[in-house]
Amino acid sequence: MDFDFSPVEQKFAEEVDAWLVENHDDEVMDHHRENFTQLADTPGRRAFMKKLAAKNWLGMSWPKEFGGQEIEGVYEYILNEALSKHAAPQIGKGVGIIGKTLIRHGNDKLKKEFLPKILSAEVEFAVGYSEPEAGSDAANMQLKAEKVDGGWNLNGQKMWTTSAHFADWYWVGARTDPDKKKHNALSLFMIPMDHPGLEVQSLPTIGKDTTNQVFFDNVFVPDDYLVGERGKGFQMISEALDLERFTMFTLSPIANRSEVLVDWVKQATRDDKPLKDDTNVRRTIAQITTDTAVAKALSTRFVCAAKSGGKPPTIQSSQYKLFTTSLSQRVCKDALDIQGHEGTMAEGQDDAPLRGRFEGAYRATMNETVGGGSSEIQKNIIARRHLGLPKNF
Amino acid sequence: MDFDFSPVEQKFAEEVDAWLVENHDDEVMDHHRENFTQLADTPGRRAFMKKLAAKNWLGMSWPKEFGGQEIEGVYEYILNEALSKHAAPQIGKGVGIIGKTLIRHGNDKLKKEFLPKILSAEVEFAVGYSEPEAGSDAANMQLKAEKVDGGWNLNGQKMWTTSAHFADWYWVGARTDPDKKKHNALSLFMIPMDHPGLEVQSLPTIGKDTTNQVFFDNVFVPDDYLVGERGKGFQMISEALDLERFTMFTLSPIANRSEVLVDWVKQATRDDKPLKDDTNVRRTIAQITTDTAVAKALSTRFVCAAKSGGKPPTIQSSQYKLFTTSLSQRVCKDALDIQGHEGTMAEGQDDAPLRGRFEGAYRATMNETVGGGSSEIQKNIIARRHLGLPKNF
Amino acid sequence: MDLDLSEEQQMVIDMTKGMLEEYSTVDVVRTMEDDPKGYPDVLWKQMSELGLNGLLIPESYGGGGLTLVEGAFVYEEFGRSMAPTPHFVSCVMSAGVLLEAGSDAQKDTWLSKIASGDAILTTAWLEPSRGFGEVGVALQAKSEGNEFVLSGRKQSVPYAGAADRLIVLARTDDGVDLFLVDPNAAGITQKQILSQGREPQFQIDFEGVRVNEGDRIGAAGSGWATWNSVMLQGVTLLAAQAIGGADRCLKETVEYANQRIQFDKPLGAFQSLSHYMADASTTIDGGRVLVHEAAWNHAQGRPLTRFGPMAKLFCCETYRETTRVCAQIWGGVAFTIEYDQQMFFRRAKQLQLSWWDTPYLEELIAADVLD
Amino acid sequence: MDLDLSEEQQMVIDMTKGMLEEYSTVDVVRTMEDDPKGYPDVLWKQMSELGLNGLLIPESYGGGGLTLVEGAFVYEEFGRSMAPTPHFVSCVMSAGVLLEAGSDAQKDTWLSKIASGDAILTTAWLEPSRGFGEVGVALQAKSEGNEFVLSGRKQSVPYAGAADRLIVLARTDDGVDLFLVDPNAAGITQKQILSQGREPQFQIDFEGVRVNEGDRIGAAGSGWATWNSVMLQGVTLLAAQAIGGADRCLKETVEYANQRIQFDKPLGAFQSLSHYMADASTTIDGGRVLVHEAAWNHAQGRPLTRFGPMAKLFCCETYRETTRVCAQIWGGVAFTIEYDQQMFFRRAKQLQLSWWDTPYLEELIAADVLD
Repeated sequence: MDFDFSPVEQKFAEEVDAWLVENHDDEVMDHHRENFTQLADTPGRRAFMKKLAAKNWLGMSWPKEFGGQEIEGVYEYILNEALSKHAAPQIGKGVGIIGKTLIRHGNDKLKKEFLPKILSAEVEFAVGYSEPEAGSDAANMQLKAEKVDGGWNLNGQKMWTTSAHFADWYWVGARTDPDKKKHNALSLFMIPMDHPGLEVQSLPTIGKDTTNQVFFDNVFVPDDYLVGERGKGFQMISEALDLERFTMFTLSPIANRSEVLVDWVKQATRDDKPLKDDTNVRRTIAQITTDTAVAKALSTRFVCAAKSGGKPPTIQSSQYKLFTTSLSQRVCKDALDIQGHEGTMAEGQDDAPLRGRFEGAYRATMNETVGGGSSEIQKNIIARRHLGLPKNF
Repeated sequence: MDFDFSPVEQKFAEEVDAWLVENHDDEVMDHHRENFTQLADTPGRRAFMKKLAAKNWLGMSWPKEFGGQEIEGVYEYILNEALSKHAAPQIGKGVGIIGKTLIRHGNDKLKKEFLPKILSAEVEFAVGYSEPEAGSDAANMQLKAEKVDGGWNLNGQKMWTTSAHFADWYWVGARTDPDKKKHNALSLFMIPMDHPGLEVQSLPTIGKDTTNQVFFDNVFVPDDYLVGERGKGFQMISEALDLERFTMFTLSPIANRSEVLVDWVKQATRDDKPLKDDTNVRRTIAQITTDTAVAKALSTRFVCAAKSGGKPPTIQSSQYKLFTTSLSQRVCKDALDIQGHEGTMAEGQDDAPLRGRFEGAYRATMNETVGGGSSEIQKNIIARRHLGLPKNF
Repeated sequence: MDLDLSEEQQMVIDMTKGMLEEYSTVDVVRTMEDDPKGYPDVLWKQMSELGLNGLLIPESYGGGGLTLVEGAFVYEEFGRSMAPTPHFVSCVMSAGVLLEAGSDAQKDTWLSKIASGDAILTTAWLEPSRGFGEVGVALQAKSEGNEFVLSGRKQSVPYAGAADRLIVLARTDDGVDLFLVDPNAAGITQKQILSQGREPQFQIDFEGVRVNEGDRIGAAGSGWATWNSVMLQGVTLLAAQAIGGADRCLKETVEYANQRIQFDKPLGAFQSLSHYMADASTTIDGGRVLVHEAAWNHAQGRPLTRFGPMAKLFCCETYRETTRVCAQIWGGVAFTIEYDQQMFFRRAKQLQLSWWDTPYLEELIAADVLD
Repeated sequence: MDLDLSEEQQMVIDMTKGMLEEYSTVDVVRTMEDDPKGYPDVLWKQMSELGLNGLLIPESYGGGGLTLVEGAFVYEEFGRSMAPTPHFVSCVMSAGVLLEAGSDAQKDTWLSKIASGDAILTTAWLEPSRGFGEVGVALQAKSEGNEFVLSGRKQSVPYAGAADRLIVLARTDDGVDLFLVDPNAAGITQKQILSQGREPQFQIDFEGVRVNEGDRIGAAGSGWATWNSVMLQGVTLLAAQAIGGADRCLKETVEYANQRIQFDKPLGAFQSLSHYMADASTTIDGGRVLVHEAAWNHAQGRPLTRFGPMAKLFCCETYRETTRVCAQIWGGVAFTIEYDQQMFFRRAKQLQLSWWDTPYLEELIAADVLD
């Protein structure tokens, strides 16, 4: 039993942290963007990703033959926690699900075309799984892909494609066989985001930043850009999630919010008395501190399970995601309750406490218990796979 | 809109209250028995019920031809709230579901035999609906009633028969037709509790008092003691619950506990400081006070709906029961939290705060969110009948 | 004991509902968000014509002279429609303060104008880093001859941009006093500060603002007592507003849960989700009766000391929690600006934090029970 | 970073589990409820032979010299089996106090006897109408020559009926001091008081009880610091105990939910119920790691100031809430004495209220974070 990083891991964590302090940039790293900080959605942030690439911090866990270093995934976990702690863009879909899926299932053309670009941060991806009728029920994708001469013809719609408004390439799940049982009817495609048949419509959110819906009008995709085997799309999607053991929902932003709140409470006064002496405030801070420590414990639990290399830590990550996302919302609510009437001033207002950080975060975290598998989906997974209870719907 | 009783109702409430103060008796009225106070399970309590009968307070809402006064059911509500406020036995099954069902469906023999005895409090009943396999799923009763010459032969088992250990007669639901769809296969019977074929086994609870399971070994019931029509048992049971609009789960015991807690807090000290000045204690008391007011509001809601005489206030009572039973448990938990380590001393110990009233109540109220339709059943009713949502299981 | 509505009460509700459905549509509410004025003239005109602005003002001043009960019905509709109006600050708080403590001259000057909607008054109460209590009022009013000189900062003053007068809570040698102040008086600077609920709120700086003695409302040092007693009525109406918002939020969610299919079933067929909604409906229906009981008690001349705070405490938590679980049921779309859920989500939290927040309300209740 | 157990740790767990399954069956636990002695000799003997009583005592005193990590493993099993033993007061709190501040003579006299189970010590701490804090210690110890005279009342002293010595927290001119007191000394009267968890607890009156100066533990006025530092270790173990109880409670409930049929489906197929269990399992699994992290930090020589209280706070609430939802799933049978659920239900609440309760723990954590 060991709750510390190994000396080497610790050294790496410190190296990354020091480097991020050195390379701090207010435009690139802005905590007020909350969960959207992870996206490399501006020239400045893309330049930052290239710096990460130059440090050889992209694809560390990839096989050597594809430019990786074949080191433990825990380093990518350490890297992403450090990046999110500093509100910097994170190593995401490219190095993660897309790169790893291409390595295992992509044809040589796709490997040659994309893997080097991913490692050098020259390409940004958008992932298109969700659809109006395929939310929690991901396998229910309806986007139609018809076989035509030399390729595929895609028609339909995607929803919640976070990066569509700035990405270069689109990683898309589509239904290649309307007749087959739905899990065997999906396939994966890669499409240039500037394809004339794609129409990206922005969906502004109360998290300030935007997500998108994307409409497909006879989008032709050459055979070469079908990823892996036809009809194996859903399996590849699930497998990729299992491969992505380490770079999931990070804890640092929540820990960061708790610290920001504590620091603010320590110096704030109400009616000329230190706010930190208020019994209600003290209880709330104690509860937030404790629950944050539990979230940390649950993340330790899934990281250790992932390191063990045994079966994917599905249960551990479900428990972690379930507990941490609801804590994340609770912290924002509690922060506003502590700030009282001054908590109602909007994010970005100079006169608001912490420039309205928590007013904004209260909105930005609203979706955390829904996106990436809702709390109810996580509970179903825990109930069935961990407790061995029967299907409950 | 009027939140006060009418002058006549108010006068009656005061009359009952004054009479109960006059007739106070520590043995008959003991708050420490919590929910079991409603039972007339001792000679002293049966004598008390006879006094109520002498006041003509039993069967007030019954038709005149059967000895009632045909007055509004709200008076029975007022009476029961007053009785439970004083921890006295309540007018229960006899005047309620059994009497009212006999009046509507019973044959002349049963009416003649039982109605007068009910009004004079000469008979106590036990009700046998629940079974090991028929808890929330009440219609699933398995107790077998075979037609035999001149009557019925009953075999099987009942569960949770609260009054079986002292009652004179048993009001029992049984399956008279194994083949039929289960809702049309049940019938109601009346059986003397001292029938040799009945074996009553006591089931002690952590609510201190006891409930029972009852075993049926070839219990012969003459045809005359089949209540109403064969196969209409489930309908009669449901109808009776609808007729019983006013004498359900009473609020007074919970209000009483809140008052007892407040009075205790007002005079208690910790480390020589008044406990009532403790911020945590003050918050808790404020929340309990508010939630108790909401419970009162929900009871006003169902009483008014019941008075309106329209369709049965099923939704209103489900909401009331759902909210009030969980409040009831919360009050006991909060009371122990306020008492701290002294809250761990057991009910009945002289050195315990309030002689351990809340340690006992913490146990006694454990079953309130289960008995009489669990919270989950209430939510299903509200979701379907009130919100119009589909079946959810 | 009955919860039946009189014909007149039913009429007030139907009329209000009908008018708001036409003049306070979601589009109207959206366009008014962050708007410095913050309310549409046509809506305000309709409210005046229907007598809503004068609802609680005596007939002698051209009002309807109705009770807090009718007020609660109207405020539930305001909450349901998210109506963007200065009604609360002008027709409830300012009118209430004047009725409670104003001189005949002050009442004659303002009450009929408030009732007719021709004048809008607002209240300047809260200050930076200060709480809801009497001690929170720090803005100085120094007595100089027959004038008072006001200096300090007020925060979160609603609709100040449209106000003809501010009712300012200030600290004098006698304690807390209330003053009628012209927002255009010399020494006053206003700045809009955007808020979570997106209604117009202003920060107002007072630098040596001179106010005539005659513009003090009530006897010297009586300001806080007046304010507190009007607040008790105000929070009762805001509790009704919370119930209206929660009720609509839940109704729209139930509708969605019946249509939206996942895993080949409507969302409402998933037990956990349906139980969230059953719990929400129970607190909403219970909270509504609690508000009515509070308002009815006030109409009977009974104190609101405990009922008002209990209603605000419970109904605002009900509203907030309802918007949380509803967002959970809607899923991703609740997160988009396009859908209306986010509008309730933001307003519910702001309402809970404003006009006495949870700890302050709890303390008021505890004091009434324990002290 | 890994959560793997060493072979020795796995051995400690297996051995403890196996022994308790044989000697601390539910029947044994039930017969010990309300028993004035409160523990079976055979179980106590087994614990001694397996070295559990000396687990945390240095080898030089015949103990195992293991760390709080192994202690946490053992206490999770104690919680799971509801083992009725004076282990906590004797082998953790009393031994801890002696190790922390005892003189060589005191340590030589008692530690090896505690480790071997031949002696049982308990702690007399809490008092009527007084809290968990230092100010709560009011029992007077007046210095007279080379003696102290103790007068006052102690409450909820566990296993005092079987104790060879009491460690009494008393107030002297120097502050709070700890004294080793013979329970049979003149002026002491004991009375058993039944408790929610049904372990033996005693009220002890001290009337002019004379204690030799040499029986004070540690330097004058150092008692509270000693007590506080041993409590930090103690609550970490009690947190593990809570996890053990919650874990078994949930496991038995899951089993029942898979068998029990209502409306033609197993209970576990009802989504609301299955989600209750999913939530419980998440807090149990998270709480367990938190306890291990706290214990591991202590084993590394790092402070428990924040981790210990956080572990007790979270795990005891987890235990209590788990017993509540499990009772809801079992339905009526959970209410009967015959079924075991009620045993967890009562113990969970008592554990939460004892040895630092929620508000006290919250304040300890807040002080560490904010002050």
